[in-house]
Amino acid sequence: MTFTAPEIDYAGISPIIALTVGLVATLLGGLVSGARRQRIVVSALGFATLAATAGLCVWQWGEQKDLVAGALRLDDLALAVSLIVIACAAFCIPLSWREESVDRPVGAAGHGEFQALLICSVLGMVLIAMAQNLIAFFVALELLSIPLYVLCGSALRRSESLESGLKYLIIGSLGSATLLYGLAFVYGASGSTDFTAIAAGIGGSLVDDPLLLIGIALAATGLAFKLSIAPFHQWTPDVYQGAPTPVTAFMAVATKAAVFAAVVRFFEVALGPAVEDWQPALAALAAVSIVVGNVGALGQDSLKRLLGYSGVAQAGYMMVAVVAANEAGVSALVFYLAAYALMNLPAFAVIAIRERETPFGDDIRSVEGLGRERPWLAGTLTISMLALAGLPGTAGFIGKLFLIEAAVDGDYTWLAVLIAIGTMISLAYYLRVIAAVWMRPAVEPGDHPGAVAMPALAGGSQEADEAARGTRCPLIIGLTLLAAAASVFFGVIPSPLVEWAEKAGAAIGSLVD
Amino acid sequence: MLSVLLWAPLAFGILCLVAPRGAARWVVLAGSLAALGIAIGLAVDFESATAGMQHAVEKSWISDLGVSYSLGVDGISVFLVLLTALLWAAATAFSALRAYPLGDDRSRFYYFLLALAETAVLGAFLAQDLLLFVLFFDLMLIPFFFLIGTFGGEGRIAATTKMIVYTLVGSLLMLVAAIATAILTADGGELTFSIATLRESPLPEGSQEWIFCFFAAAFLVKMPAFPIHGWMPDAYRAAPLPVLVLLSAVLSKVGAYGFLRVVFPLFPEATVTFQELVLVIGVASILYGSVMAFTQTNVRLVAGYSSIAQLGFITIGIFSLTTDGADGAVLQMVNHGLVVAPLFLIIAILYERTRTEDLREMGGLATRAPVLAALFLVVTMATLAIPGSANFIGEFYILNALFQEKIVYAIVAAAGVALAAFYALRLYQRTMHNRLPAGAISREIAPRDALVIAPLVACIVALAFYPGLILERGEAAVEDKAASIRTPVTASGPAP
Amino acid sequence: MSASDFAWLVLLLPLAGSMVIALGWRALPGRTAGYLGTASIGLAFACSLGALISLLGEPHDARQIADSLYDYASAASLEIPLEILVDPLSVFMCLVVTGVSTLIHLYSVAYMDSDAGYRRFFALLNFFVFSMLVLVLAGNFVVLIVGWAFVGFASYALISFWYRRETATRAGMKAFVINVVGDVGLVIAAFLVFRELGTFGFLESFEAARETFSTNEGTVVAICLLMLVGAFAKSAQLPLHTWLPDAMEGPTPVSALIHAATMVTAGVYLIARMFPFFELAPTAADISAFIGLATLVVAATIALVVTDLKRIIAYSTMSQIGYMVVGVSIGAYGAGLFHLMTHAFFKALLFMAAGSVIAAIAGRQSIDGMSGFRRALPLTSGLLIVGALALAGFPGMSGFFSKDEILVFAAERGGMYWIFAIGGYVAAFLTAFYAFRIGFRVVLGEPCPEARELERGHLAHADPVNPLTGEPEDTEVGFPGPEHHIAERARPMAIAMGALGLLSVIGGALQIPGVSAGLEHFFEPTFEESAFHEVIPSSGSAWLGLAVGGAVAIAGIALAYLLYVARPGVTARLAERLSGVHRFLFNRWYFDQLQDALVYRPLVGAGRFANAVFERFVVNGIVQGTVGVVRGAGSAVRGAQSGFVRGYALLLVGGFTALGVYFLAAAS
Amino acid sequence: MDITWYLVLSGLLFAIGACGVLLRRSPLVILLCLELMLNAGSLALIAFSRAHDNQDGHVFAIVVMVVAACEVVVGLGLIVAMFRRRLPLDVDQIRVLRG
Repeated sequence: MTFTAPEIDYAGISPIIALTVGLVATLLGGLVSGARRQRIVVSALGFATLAATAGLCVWQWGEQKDLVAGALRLDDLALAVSLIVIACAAFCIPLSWREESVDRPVGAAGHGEFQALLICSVLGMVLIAMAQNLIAFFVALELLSIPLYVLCGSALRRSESLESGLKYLIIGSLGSATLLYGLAFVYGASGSTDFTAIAAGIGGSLVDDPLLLIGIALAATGLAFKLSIAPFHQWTPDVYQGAPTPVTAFMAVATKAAVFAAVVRFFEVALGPAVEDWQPALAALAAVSIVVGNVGALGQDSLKRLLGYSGVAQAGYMMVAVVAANEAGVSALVFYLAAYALMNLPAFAVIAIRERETPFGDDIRSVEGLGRERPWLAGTLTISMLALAGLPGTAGFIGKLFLIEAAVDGDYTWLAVLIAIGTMISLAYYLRVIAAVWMRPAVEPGDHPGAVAMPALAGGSQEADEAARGTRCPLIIGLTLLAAAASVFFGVIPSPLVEWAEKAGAAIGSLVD
Repeated sequence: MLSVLLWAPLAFGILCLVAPRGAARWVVLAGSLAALGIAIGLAVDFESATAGMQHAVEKSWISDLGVSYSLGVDGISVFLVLLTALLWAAATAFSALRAYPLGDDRSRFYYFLLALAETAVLGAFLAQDLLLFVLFFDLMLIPFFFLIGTFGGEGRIAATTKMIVYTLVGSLLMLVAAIATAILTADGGELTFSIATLRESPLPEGSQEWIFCFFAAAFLVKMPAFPIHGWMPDAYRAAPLPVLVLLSAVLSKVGAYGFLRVVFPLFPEATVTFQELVLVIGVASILYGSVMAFTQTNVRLVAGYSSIAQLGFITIGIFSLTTDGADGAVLQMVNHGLVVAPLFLIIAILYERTRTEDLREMGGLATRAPVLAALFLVVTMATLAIPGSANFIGEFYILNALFQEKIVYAIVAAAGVALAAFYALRLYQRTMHNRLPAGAISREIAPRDALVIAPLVACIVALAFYPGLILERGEAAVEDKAASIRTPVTASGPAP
Repeated sequence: MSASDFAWLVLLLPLAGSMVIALGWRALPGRTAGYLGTASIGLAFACSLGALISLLGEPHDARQIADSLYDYASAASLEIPLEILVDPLSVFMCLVVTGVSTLIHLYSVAYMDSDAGYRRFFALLNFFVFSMLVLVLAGNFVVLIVGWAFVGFASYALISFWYRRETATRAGMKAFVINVVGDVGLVIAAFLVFRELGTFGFLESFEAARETFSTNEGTVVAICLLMLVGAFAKSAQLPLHTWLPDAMEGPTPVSALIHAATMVTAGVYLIARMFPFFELAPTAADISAFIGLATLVVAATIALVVTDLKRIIAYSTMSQIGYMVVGVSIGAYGAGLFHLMTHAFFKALLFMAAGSVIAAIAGRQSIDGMSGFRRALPLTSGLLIVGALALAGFPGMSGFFSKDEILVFAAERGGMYWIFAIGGYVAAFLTAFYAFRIGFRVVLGEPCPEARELERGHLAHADPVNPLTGEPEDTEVGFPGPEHHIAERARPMAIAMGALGLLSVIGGALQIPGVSAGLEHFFEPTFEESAFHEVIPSSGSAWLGLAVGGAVAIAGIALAYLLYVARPGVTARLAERLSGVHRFLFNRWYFDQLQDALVYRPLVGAGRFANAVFERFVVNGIVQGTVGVVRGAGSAVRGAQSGFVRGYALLLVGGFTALGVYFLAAAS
Repeated sequence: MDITWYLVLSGLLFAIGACGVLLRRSPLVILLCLELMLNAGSLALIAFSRAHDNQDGHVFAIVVMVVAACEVVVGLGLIVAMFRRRLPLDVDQIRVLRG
């Protein structure tokens, strides 16, 4: 008997293939013996994978097509987000490099595992950015989450890392369970798992069908959790603080990017017709998390924790773009995500570097006096703080500009005002960091007997970090400077990034109508 | 032309980051002098008859938002630009000649920030695009945050944080308001932020009012006006004096300028609606500032509160909603800048002589320093707006205009003039006259300081002989702005 | 050269002098600065004469020349040229000002010789003359106000000339602030004029006023009263007079020039200059006349008991200006200005004489310590007596004619104006008395130790002390130092005093009823519009008035002789018996305390309150409150972040339950 | 027959699972309860897929099983690691990270 092979668009799924292959390769690369050699081989493979994927994404740029029997949608939104995610991953690999001395201890995740998990998570993100089918959606979400659980706990030597891993796992699973239940209801209400079909289904009389509404509520919860939108944010500060800094950096930016793309698709494509129902709810969530995130970050001494809370607030800002529910909103969102990557990653990089150089771990004391000691590093940290605060001359300002514009355009001026107010509050803690960097003298470890050395590298151990202290990785510093420079560049000449984001927005626009 | 003026300081600033540490300050000084040169050029070939923009530059910046990089000068801004360039040159020179920041190896940083700040402020004065204006308006704060926080004195970090948060409260809301203005005006159509274009289709009164409030908040805080001057005392105490010169002499003006440049053309009805309120604030600022000024014992704060009073005059001048008043206000902005700058520089010198900033511990410095005393005396007299000084003409125009419109406010405000005489003279006497306290030395002004202060004082005197210079050039543009108020007023009922 | 050209020169010369001295202060050795200053003023006087001549050359109705240099500050609806008005009145003032100033400069050349601030002194003195001339030549309100304020500034700078003296600086401050209050009054008057008449120019506004206003209309009265605020602040009339006695802290020549001869009479000039307004507002004019009378009497009474030599003369200045104010307010412009002139002569003379006496007794100023200088300082003593006679209005002296002319005019207008005549004569009696209280006590009687010293030919020396507080002086700044000359033997001082003495004697000749009326005729172009132009007392009644005046004066002098020469000690007993009255007068009717309590303290109190309460609780309260709320929310959020996983789970579950409920609620 | 009862059952399962997560302190039991919640989801899916009679629900359910398995694996791994670090196996006692 013969059968007709399904029509497979290899070009379309090429990025996914590349990632999958790379994932396996990297994992195998981990088998290479000899710490140094292993690191080089693995990282080489990892970079190659990411580079290849990025290349394919660029190649596919501008395409608009359904893949895998309509389970995935390849368009500029997906590709744009994929690129952001890949960039983050590429940034985090060198950040995760450890000194030879640290590689020996058994039990710490080796380079192979670490980067393989990273890429696996990237794969999940790329998929979720494309998913336009409930099943693919859920699978992708889990595919990006589960490796992250592991990565968070990967610093086996540190109880904080394990704690964060476990917390993330428990709350995360709770979240996905909720999401799943919600999706189930949506499916139940609309009778289909395909976004467009769902939209069609709802388009009928379903708009206030309790089944659908509960579904939306539960799904919203699950997604809000992934985005660390208050009041579902509580895992964020703990996990950000506990997880190894490179992982935190990756989570903070990439997860948001991917999941926001998914949220946009889910709400605006699948639940588009029910916009009246979910818009106010999401607006409320956005408002809450702007307030909670900003006030929570006040008076935090742990920089990673501080950035965690700030991440909550930032998620709130971006949610405003989703609430606006218009094309402008989507492009604003994409622009902001890109900018967010540019301003967050350097900050985490500096934290990671200081963790290795000072005994204060990620405590704010670790950056005091940085301005005198390492002006360039201080400069980058400053720029990212200013950008996060949305001050002019940085990509952050332009990003906020677009968000506010989208909000006002979508008749949510009060949210725009709230963004402004949130920004004011946020200044209090962003500026505190800057003040520490430039305006306070460096603290000698001696001055603070209480300062416990807090090893920070993935799988690192105290003694190892002692050995590692003071070493500098030119690649990290280079990338950091590059990112900071970029965030200033796009703050002054935003047009290229804007046009790029416009396309992503247009992609959704074309889907909606 | 304007672009060069705008970016020259920053360019030199970046240059100084890579220059050898010793040379940094001279590089930035060169930049500010270059800017000054261009600014003078602008003022010289200024066409005083036209109300429109001159040397206009227009490029699209963020096309999707209709934000354009458009600059221009008119009678209102040209002298403020000149003032900015002049005072920046002065402050930079003063710092450079004294090798500020003393005992700090981060001089590059200091001068870079000065340069950045100059570009930002010039941008605010030159911008003809609403969003560009807002951008520069916010950008100004960043360098000052660092200047005060890094190189300031007692409690600098708290002070500078307070200042920036406080002032941004206004300006971030202003950002929202600006965007709202554009979107509501466009309503669905092509988005634009060009002030000239927005002006042609004013908003409905309802939305005008809340937008006005946001803008007014930003501007009044920046001035600062009573009772929202909370950031001022701390910041003034902490700021390094050359920086304080700029903070007090130039930044405060941007707020007042904003009213003329943005609020009048775009929100005429709202302006009329809120006229009374702003007038009350202005008069309150005058009285409160004056009364505070003559009970302060810290020299900086005397000057600081007197600025509040002065800005009060400017505010009521603008909100007399007449050409005379606004024209006087423009003149007064320049005057106040010219007066306050040397005042703070002199305070720096006095501090060297007495090692204190407390009036009660100063005195008797005039004896060995006739030149210093003379310069200070001129500045003092200008501060209290003695008739014959340009400041007097400014206040005369303002009060006269207000007198014709709202007689009560004018008379109350006039009381402020008498108070001014008291606190200004008190400042002079307590420092220069009476007995010389132990530990204080009366020394003549050093040439390097005289080099900076004397020209400023010369400007004051020159302007005293011919204040018409600014009034005449300002007239056309101001008239145009005031007209934009009057016309809708006649449309919607009688003017108050 | 036309009159206006001369006028510009008159303005230019003192300014030039002041600038040259100020800028070239290092280059000028010894007395050069002094002579330079004197010369510049002298030339200005010459130019004033030039202006006078060319003005007299003009036809009668072309004697009001307005001339503007350039547009000082004209924009929008305001027209403010730099404009002067040359007419008989302003030329007359120029002559008086420059003339007296020249002599006083000359006097100072020697008097200030030993002062460290010699050049500063002359720079300021020249600047003062410049300002005064701006004031009198002003052609519109703005220029007037400029001059008005400049003289205020000059007076401030010269009062606190010896700025190491707390008393001097405080006095300067007081003078300046009170004068600024006056300025404000004047400024508001100008606004009102502009509001009603749409111009700042004098002649234009006079024209417009006659058409616009009806007599005693509210607005015009208001304008006049506001002008009076300015006038009285400058001319030390009640209740704005308290700065004048304190102004005696300045060097004696300053007291002579600014606080006797010229600046303080600016108010009189203003009222005369603004007569069209005042005649439209008789109410205001009468108010001003009454205040003048009150000042006249009050000051005279105070002068009876004060012991500080310069302050006695200061109070007498106040009271003499009272005469002038009465004069110009009731319409006796010629007479008032005439008295202004003669007063300038004899009052300057008195101050100079006082200066030489004070110098002779090492800077002390209380007349209690002075007596019997007739042999020690013959010239001074002689001139002091001459000045006293003129002040007392002794028949034949200049003051005799000028003062009585005012009073006669008042009587002539009759009705309620008799009050001024009577009051004037009463005050004249007091005047004569205190004039000779000085005269006799200083000149006659047992020579005081210093006088003896001087007779033996050398000057008494003493460590300089502040005459007011008695605290030792800080001589670094310098002021009449120990190596001072005997005034009358220093030629410049002698010349100056002599000249003024002469003028005080013969000055009256300008205007003798029935004999000469030079001034009246000269002023006609300015005042011909005046309603009282025709009111001219018949020479008969004029002579009657003069007779009364002379009698009163002689009576006063006689009484003084009785109390201070014939029966010394009576006064002390008198003071004891009337101790209440004495204390009241001695405390200057408690005016200073009143001002202090009503104005100064409330303001400072307000300031303190604002500082201590408002700033802290309201201004910062707003900030702190907001910060507090935000902080509170922050700690709440952090509190919720308990670290209990199950807590987080609970919030999550609760969260989605809430969402679900919301959705269902929203739908149904 | 009516789908309601299936939904009620799955609802109960979900609720029980949630309560378990909220009430129990041992990570292992919590994981168990999470499984329960996921299964509630699967049940609902299958019920719906029968109701709409299309296969999507079934596919979804199968996927969910896989996912559940993965989560458990990771969870157990973490628990083991914690045990080796001698950390208390009581979620209420691991709260270093807070505030």
